[in-house]
Amino acid sequence: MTEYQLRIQRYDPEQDDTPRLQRYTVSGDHTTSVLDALLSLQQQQDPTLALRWSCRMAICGSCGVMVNGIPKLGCKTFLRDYNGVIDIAPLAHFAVEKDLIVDMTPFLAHLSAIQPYLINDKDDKAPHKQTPAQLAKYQQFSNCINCGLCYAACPQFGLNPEFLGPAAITLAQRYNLDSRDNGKASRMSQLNGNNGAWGCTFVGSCSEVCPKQLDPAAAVNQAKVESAKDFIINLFKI
Amino acid sequence: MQTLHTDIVVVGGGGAGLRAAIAAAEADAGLHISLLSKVYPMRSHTVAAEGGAAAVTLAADSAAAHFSDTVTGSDWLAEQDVVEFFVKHAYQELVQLEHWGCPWSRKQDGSIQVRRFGGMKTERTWFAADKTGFHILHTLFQTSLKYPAIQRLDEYLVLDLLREDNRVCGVVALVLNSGDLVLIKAKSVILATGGAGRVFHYNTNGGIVTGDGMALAFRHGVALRDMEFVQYHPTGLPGSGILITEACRGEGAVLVNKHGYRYLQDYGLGPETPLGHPQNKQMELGPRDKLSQAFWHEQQAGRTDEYNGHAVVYLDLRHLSRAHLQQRLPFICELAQAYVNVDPASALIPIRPAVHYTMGGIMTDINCQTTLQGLYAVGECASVGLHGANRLGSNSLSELLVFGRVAGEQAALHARTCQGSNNDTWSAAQYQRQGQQLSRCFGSNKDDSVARLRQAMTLAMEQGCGIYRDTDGLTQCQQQLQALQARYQNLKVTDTSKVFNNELVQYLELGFSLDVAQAICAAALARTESRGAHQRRDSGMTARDDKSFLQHSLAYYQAGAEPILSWQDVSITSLPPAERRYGSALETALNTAEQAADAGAKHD
Amino acid sequence: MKTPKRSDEPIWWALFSAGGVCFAVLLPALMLVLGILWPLGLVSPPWLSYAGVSALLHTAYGVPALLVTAAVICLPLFHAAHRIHHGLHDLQCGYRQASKLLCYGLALLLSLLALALVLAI
Amino acid sequence: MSTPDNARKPYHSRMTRDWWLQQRYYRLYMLREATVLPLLFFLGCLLYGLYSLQHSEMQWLSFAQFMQQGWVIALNALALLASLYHAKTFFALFPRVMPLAPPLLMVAGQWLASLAVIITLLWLAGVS
Ligand SMILES: Cc1cc2nc3c(=O)[nH]c(=O)nc-3n(C[C@H](O)[C@H](O)[C@H](O)COP(=O)(O)OP(=O)(O)OC[C@H]3O[C@@H](n4cnc5c(N)ncnc54)[C@H](O)[C@@H]3O)c2cc1C
Ligand code: SF4
Ligand code: F3S
Ligand code: FES
Repeated sequence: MTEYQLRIQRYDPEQDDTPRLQRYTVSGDHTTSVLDALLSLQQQQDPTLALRWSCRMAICGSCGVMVNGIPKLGCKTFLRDYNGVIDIAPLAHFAVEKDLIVDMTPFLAHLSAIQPYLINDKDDKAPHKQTPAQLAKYQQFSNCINCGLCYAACPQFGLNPEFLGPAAITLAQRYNLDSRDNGKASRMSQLNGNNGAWGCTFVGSCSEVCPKQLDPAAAVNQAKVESAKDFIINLFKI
Repeated sequence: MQTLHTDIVVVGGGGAGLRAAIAAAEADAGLHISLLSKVYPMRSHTVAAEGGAAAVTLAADSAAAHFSDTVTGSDWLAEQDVVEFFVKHAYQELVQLEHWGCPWSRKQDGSIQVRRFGGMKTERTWFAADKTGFHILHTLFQTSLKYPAIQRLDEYLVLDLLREDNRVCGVVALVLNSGDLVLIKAKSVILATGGAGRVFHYNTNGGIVTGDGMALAFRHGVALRDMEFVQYHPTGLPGSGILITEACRGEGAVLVNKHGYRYLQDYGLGPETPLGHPQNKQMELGPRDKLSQAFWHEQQAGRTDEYNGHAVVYLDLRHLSRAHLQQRLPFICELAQAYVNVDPASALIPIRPAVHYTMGGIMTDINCQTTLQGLYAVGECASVGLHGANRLGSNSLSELLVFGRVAGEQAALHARTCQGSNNDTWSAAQYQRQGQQLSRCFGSNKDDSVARLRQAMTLAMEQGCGIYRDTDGLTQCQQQLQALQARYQNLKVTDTSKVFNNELVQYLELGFSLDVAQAICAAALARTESRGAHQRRDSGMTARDDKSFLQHSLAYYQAGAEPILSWQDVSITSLPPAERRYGSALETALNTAEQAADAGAKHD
Repeated sequence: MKTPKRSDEPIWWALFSAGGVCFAVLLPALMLVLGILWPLGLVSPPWLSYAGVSALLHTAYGVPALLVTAAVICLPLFHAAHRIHHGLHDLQCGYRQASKLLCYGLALLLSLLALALVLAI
Repeated sequence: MSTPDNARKPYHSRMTRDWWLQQRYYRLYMLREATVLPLLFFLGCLLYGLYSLQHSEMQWLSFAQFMQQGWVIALNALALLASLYHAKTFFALFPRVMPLAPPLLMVAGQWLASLAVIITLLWLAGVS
């Protein structure tokens, strides 16, 4: 067991006007994750600490926090990898509701905006055919756990909250690349706007922090290519 | 007072709740559906399911075979009419999900690929790599966005049902981001709140799986059925309980004890199958209860190893190539690497059994209807009668879909035909009562805490209601739970804040869990035989006893006292009880059983 | 969700990308020879004398000269304009429309100037 | 579901102007964006050269002299370094934006192109 120093950003909307920092000491071993540490704090030292979590296995996407300024999944980040005081704060670029909990409504609104569902009118009883190669075209982009880390890492989203952002655009690409989908045209209208794919300047930090390595930056920039094609086609339409 | 009026309330945004909400919206676009969940829907624990969803797919397979596997697996405690309905509709539901975009894994020719799964005689498990639940949940969630009739109320914790006489007329919920109470009046309510695995100490479940819905219905007089049947999954990671999917064994992983010996052959699951050639229903592909029990015996005999203070055996995947593992089990590779620092291609994964699934739940009929008018239940929180004494892996994801749809359609039908309650003075009184009740729980805790009480409960359950049970242990557990209930009455929530009060939520969840724990323990004590996941060690109780116990247990809530138990007959349509056999004993026995099943299936 | 206005970014982004390729593929060589080796006297090829360059431009007069100018001056100008325009936004300076007009306007002016100079020789 | 007396008070923090100094990743991003500043200087030199050429031989000579000043050479050397850093980042992005071939192959191909241009020009300039 080793002692670790944590400095946690606290904010209680009923008491505070701005967030404050609070120090804690927790003990942990080589398997202790940041989430484990926060939960043990909550159970043993300070029940008022607020955070989100559920699966503790890096798949539900609830537990995103900033660890030393970098967005991480609490349950997949281990104390063993840090020295000195570890800073823990709520995800950047979202409004803080309380302590480590942020308001995810904008994120969900952006996801919904791109029509993230298969659009086609097949209604017979058989499954579509889709070869492994066709599946591979979009499979990587379908692994997004909606954790929002990429939004906390993307300065363009921080500067412009209307920017659809990496996860939403990745999801749009996921459906646009699906051989079973016919909805690309209606999704493109969202991607074509200034807050669509064009809100991105390829900072690339979204891909750096993505815990599922789905390279959202690539998806967003592939969407730019699609949007550029769409632009040209549109020129000839009139 | 905040009151919302809607037609259908769905409590739970997991696979079952989402499927139900979509079905209701499709059944009648004019209905107003409110989907409540204490977490964002895509955080629901369906997301963690790895292995797959079962449906008869191959030409060589048949509904009768799936039926017989399920009934056999259930140790004959499944409702056979329900199983028949289920096996008939599972395929169509998986195809529906495919039409909604689920990225199912495929064969070279583009058709759906199916894999082997424990307890299933034929390959019939559809999968999306090893993230099946994840993909199902996200597909359903994303599809639900298409329906304007579905209004999502995310991060709403349901505290209670609104009931007038024998019918339900809405729910009371706590809005987590503001701490406000809200009354939601509805004509139909669907409970889809998931299981109760967090009642136990070692479990594969997420933190939200605390049995809320079961307790909600229970407290309003609905029976909890077959609660003694709690499935241990043989392969959880030590400490965390994180699941290492059965699909590993489907791909050929083997289990070895600390001497490197494939011990399952000593427990009636042999003969040993050659490495890399897994056989359905043999050795590692035997049913979960048998595998978990074998672990218990190995531990007693001192043949388990130790990892960080936990007894473990090992899962060996080393004979599979790294490329194959990356393609078929990428998530498992990631989990093993992160949580036990093991590369499965070159080292053994330490594992141990962990509580995984609650077979029992809110009693419903084949239409997901409970005994309260207007109240439906579906998914892991319900007992529609599919799993009996033991669930087969990959049947429950299909269950969410098949019965989620049924629940949604039935609730829509009910909402269209019934009159809503318009009694507003009554509502105001309800609201006030709830508010007062809630405010009473705040105060200062001198020598107890939610965390401590919860810990005591989970350890008591692990001790008393574990893989093997006996009268002494169960009685002791029962007494401990009573004492914990008493402590709970005096427990206070120290955090008085309104916005995202984690402590309050945990306090309320603990209240639900304790009620569910008592139901599990009471039912386990009453069932003095061994069947499926319920194994008694007392003399005279170690075998199945069809004469007295081919019966569902029903637990009824008693405020401040032990639940009252009663029994219900099992519906048997075509497959009469026989011995459950695995390994080599299986072949001969199964043929007879199947002939019977085929004969039965011909009726429809 | 209402349909947002189509962005005109594809135009600027296309110019930016083309300019980026020139910046990465053509300009290192030019910078090395024209900006370092030649001034230091380490190379002094005859085609870099006044007569040499004039002759070169005369032989390539017209489309070829314009193309080369576009590749080594105009497109890189648009590349730079794009990055500065977005960089100003990153630094929270200026209004988007004004900075856009300024950056791309200047790039256009300088590009025209370069092309005019080439034609005027 | 918010009422007037709702206890919510979400805290919105604003990004400060120096956000890009906080993380290494952002600093590298800004560095990449800033490569266009020395580029602009070099482009200015080219324009100046063109102007001189068009003007007179005298002017061309004074352009050559301008180019020989220490600070000009230094800035152009910086521009060269910037162009190489730009190339490194730009080449790495290309296969992600247009996944046409295995990424490593695409990156190597682009470097080969740059190298070919350098070698050709050096050869033309008489370096052997
Ligand atoms: C690790 C793991 C792997 C599994 N793998 C498989 C598999 O391969 N194949 C298979 O068939 N099955 C598998 N299962 C089982 C299966 O995944 C679950 O039984 C199933 O997902 C349960 O779904 P559900 O919709 O009933 O509940 P959940 O997905 O748990 O959803 C419950 C919902 O109810 C909400 N809720 C709960 N309480 C309240 C409340 N008080 N107020 C408001 N909302 C509330 C929650 O927020 C959540 O949205 C697995 C289970 C686990 C744990
Ligand atoms: S793209 Fe990656 S970082 Fe962004 S939400 Fe999805 S999983 Fe999280
Ligand atoms: S960080 Fe942001 S700017 Fe683009 S590449 Fe990623 S979305
Ligand atoms: S708790 Fe689910 S991702 Fe961390």
